[in-house]
Amino acid sequence: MLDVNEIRKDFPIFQRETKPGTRLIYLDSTATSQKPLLVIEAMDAYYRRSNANIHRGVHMLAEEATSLYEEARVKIARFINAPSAHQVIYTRNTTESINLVAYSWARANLKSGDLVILTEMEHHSNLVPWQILQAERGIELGFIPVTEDGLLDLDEYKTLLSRGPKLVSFTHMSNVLGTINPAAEIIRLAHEAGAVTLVDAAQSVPHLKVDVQALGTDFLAFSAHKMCGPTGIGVLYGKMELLEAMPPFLGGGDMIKEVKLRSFRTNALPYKFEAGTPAIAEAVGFGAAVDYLSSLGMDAIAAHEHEITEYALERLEEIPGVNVFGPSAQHKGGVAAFTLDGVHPHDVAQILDQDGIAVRAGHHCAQPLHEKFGLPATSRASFYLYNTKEEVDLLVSGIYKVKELFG
Amino acid sequence: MLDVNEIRKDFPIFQRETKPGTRLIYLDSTATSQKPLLVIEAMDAYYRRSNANIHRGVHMLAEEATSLYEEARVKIARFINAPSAHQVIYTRNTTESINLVAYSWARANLKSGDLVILTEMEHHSNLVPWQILQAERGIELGFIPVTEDGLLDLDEYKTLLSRGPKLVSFTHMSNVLGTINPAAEIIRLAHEAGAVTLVDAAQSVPHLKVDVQALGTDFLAFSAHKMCGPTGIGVLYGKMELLEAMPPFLGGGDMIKEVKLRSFRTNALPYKFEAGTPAIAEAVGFGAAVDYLSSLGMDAIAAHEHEITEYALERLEEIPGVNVFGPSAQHKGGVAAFTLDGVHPHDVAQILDQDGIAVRAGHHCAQPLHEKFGLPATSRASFYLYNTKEEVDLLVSGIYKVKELFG
Amino acid sequence: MDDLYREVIIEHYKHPGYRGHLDPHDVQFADSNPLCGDHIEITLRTDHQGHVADARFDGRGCAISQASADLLMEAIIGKPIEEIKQLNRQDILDMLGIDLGPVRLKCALLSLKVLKAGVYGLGEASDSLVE
Amino acid sequence: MDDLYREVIIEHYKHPGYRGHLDPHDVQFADSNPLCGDHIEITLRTDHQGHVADARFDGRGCAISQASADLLMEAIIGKPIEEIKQLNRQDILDMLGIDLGPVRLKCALLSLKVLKAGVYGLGEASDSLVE
Ligand SMILES: Cc1ncc(COP(=O)(O)O)c(C=O)c1O
Ligand SMILES: Cc1ncc(COP(=O)(O)O)c(C=O)c1O
Repeated sequence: MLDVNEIRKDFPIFQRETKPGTRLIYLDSTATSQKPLLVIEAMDAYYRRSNANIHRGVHMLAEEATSLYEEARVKIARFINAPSAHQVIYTRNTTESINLVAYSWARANLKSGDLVILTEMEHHSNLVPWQILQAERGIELGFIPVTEDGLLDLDEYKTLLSRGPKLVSFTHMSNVLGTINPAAEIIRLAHEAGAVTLVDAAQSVPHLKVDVQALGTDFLAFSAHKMCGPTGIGVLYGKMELLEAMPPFLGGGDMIKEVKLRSFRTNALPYKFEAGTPAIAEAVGFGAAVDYLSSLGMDAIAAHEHEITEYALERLEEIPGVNVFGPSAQHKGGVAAFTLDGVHPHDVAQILDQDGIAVRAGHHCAQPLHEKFGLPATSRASFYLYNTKEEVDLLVSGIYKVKELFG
Repeated sequence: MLDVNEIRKDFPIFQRETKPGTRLIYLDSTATSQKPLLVIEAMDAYYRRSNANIHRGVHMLAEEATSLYEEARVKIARFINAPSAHQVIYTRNTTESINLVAYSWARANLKSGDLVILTEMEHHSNLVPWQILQAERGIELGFIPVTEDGLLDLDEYKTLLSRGPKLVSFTHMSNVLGTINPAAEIIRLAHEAGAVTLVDAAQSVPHLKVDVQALGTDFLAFSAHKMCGPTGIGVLYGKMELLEAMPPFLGGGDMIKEVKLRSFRTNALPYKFEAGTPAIAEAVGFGAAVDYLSSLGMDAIAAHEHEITEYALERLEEIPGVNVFGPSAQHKGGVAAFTLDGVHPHDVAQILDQDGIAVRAGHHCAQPLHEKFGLPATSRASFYLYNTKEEVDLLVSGIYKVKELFG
Repeated sequence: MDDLYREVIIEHYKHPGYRGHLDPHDVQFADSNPLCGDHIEITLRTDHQGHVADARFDGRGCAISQASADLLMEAIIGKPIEEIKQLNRQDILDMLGIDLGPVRLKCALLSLKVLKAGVYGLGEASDSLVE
Repeated sequence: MDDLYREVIIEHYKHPGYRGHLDPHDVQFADSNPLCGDHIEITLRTDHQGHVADARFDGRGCAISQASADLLMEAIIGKPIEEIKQLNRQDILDMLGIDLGPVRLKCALLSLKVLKAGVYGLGEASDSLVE
């Protein structure tokens, strides 16, 4: 088990009071996680001691910076069990990772009428890139429906598969329902149908042990900022043969082997997809974040979150007028999106905020999913390694206060 | 005048020794600048106190983070005298900014046979995106030649303009020759010929007062990391009517106003081009960097660099066997790329490094320019606000040591 | 209990005085904030001197958006249309008596945006109307 | 004067013992490192027992790349081809007697990469040959 009281000491922000005497109850890690001191300090030290541009640099700082940047890549590769660090491409975030696949792989491989399968629970980041391609290329989009209890309808998925899709791109874990989808099975079925797979792992890599080889996925995308790391950096993992066959995306320094005035040759992986000066300090911070999570153990983190989530669902469902969306705790990560009868989610969030309780309100970048459930918005509390049952209790009392105010 | 001794105290890295007793002489700011403490601390404080995802967040941290992120944009807009902060789009770096124009504006506006004018002194970042488009679309590339003394041949430019180009994209200052190009005139002539302009300002915004309205350019691109700011963030500035007419580039959260399963509506500027969780801490650091530079005054910085550069050119040219490339100090920013007869630039850089002197060696991402001068590589010393004449003297003695070793 | 949810806001949210729809009307406009699903429709009648004779709002959304719409209707009845065109963000904040962060400000200003788009006879409501 | 530029490196750079081009030859291969313009060509003759009878390198580039090529030629003459296929990055570093950062390592390993691509009869020299 995690020693959460010790863990909380690693995060400087928990010393913060939102107003005198009110401590911060941070229940918004699904949007972005807080950062442990060692991540902040790794970047700090980088800027104070080793800052230089990487690659091609002969001087000591350039070599230090290059080593730090590449060591982080190796750590991240191990964290997701990638066969090689060359398959770990640094991007800005999950969104850019998915767009990279849409611009490079998909534009080279998809033509009018080709089917791309998504799900009804996707984040906008895994919808809009394909909608752009739909408008530009005439590809077709098919959606795995979400059932009333917030699961993917795998029978409908099989029907869609019979139409011969080229790509199946889906979220490993929903950032609204919390649903943990059966990724390995979805991928296996996709491969049987001859489709390539892309896993939006923005919510899974931070919270679960994710092994890309066990999953067998062709592509996988995630962001550092949701897993104790800095903003400004994310990863696209891909299978070697796919990445190698893909045309470059952004053009510029570092992604080339040789440039003439009118032509260029691309560099080897992963540099082929990393044009320009990358997020160097951020890579260093990302490496530290991965070290931190590994030192605690992803299984222990998942177990802790599961316990909190079970408790939170139990307590929230006791409150008259509260409806929590998504499946039961068994199929769910640490996310509780809910409504409170008669009170708008924005008002719920804002009143909770006055007691230092940070939850998010809105459509959480999953507007079609909200529309499906007939809701413009929900309030969402989410849990990570540093949250406690006591914080759940404070959330619950906060919701009672809201009820009273609007009663 | 700048008080350089005081300025050096603002940069923690200058306390570093590269080995016991050897202090760091950093002459590689053209690759990336060092960071003053207040920039490092701004990001540190962001992560320790205010870290949250931005926009759509109702709780206190989300509002703080949003304000910090947007205040930085306003500072940057003022720094380049943009009419509105909505015209300042955050990207990863100069390279991504140029690619954004190539993917969005150019793919919507250029067709086979259309002429794009570049120069022979471009960084790969302003070559490869257009070469990709050349291969994909059949656009034509024309190059303003570089004269023997490292200036653009404006007569040839006028000849190229008579062919009716659609775009003129050029570097404001060469990262190898140091040449400061007559940007306002190049832009005026381009506009007279009916072309749109893009200025690669990666080297100018950090070193000179750049006023986008005085220049009149349609687009302008630069990176934070070269101007005392963090890695992982850059800017594309654009004229409002162009940015508004452009289709989106990356799809995902934040760049949308509304999303349905099969369609979306784009958000207002600048968000239309900022998909996914952006580099929030980096924006905060960028804002602090701009504050820092503004407090010193860009004119004072430029004057200091000019003085150092004049001195460096004088001293370097005294050394038998040393050849400095590019124009005289009058047309030049703080860059001195040179060769030493009989010694490979890598060896020069590496031997200097052993005395703590950091210069870069290679083609500096300007391979066609090096090819033009018949060189595979040069050594490059570059100067910024924190460099001193004493450091130039140490560079010169270092080069004499190299000569001795290879004598 | 707390500053942001002053009694006046909760009161106007729970018991709005000007919720409804005028038919016939001289001005009608509706818009929504897709981010949170707030929706406001405003209908107005003017008299022959160019004053607002009556006004109603309809819609759904958070307390801030609905209360500010109600307060706004109350404030404009009897006022000349020309004066309404001058209303700005600060006027709304003064009516609500609170300070708001950027996200909630959008909720508070939705009704003013709708109102101004209506009286100017615009095709679309733009954020610049309330800046 | 300093570790990296040990006398042996400067010596082999300034006065290489094996610079040249063998004609006829049994093995020939050339490659360059576009980043710094280093270029190395290697030619070999083998005897009927499969040993290297003679070897030469030609090219241009930095002291590290040229000296390591010269040291490598010296080391392989008389050796069986099968043994040459086993040479790796550490062997080169041992010959040079120094430690190198990632950028200069490429310079040092260029000649080994060329040599191995040649003896394996490959069409292209790949970095994986020297990993
Ligand atoms: C003239 C010029 N353009 C573009 C770039 C690319 O900048 P970045 O690597 O930050 O994208 C550089 C940086 O080396 C440069 O000097
Ligand atoms: C499931 C899912 N996918 C994608 C994203 C986008 O991540 P980012 O904003 O870091 O690109 C998120 C983050 O909100 C998410 O929850």
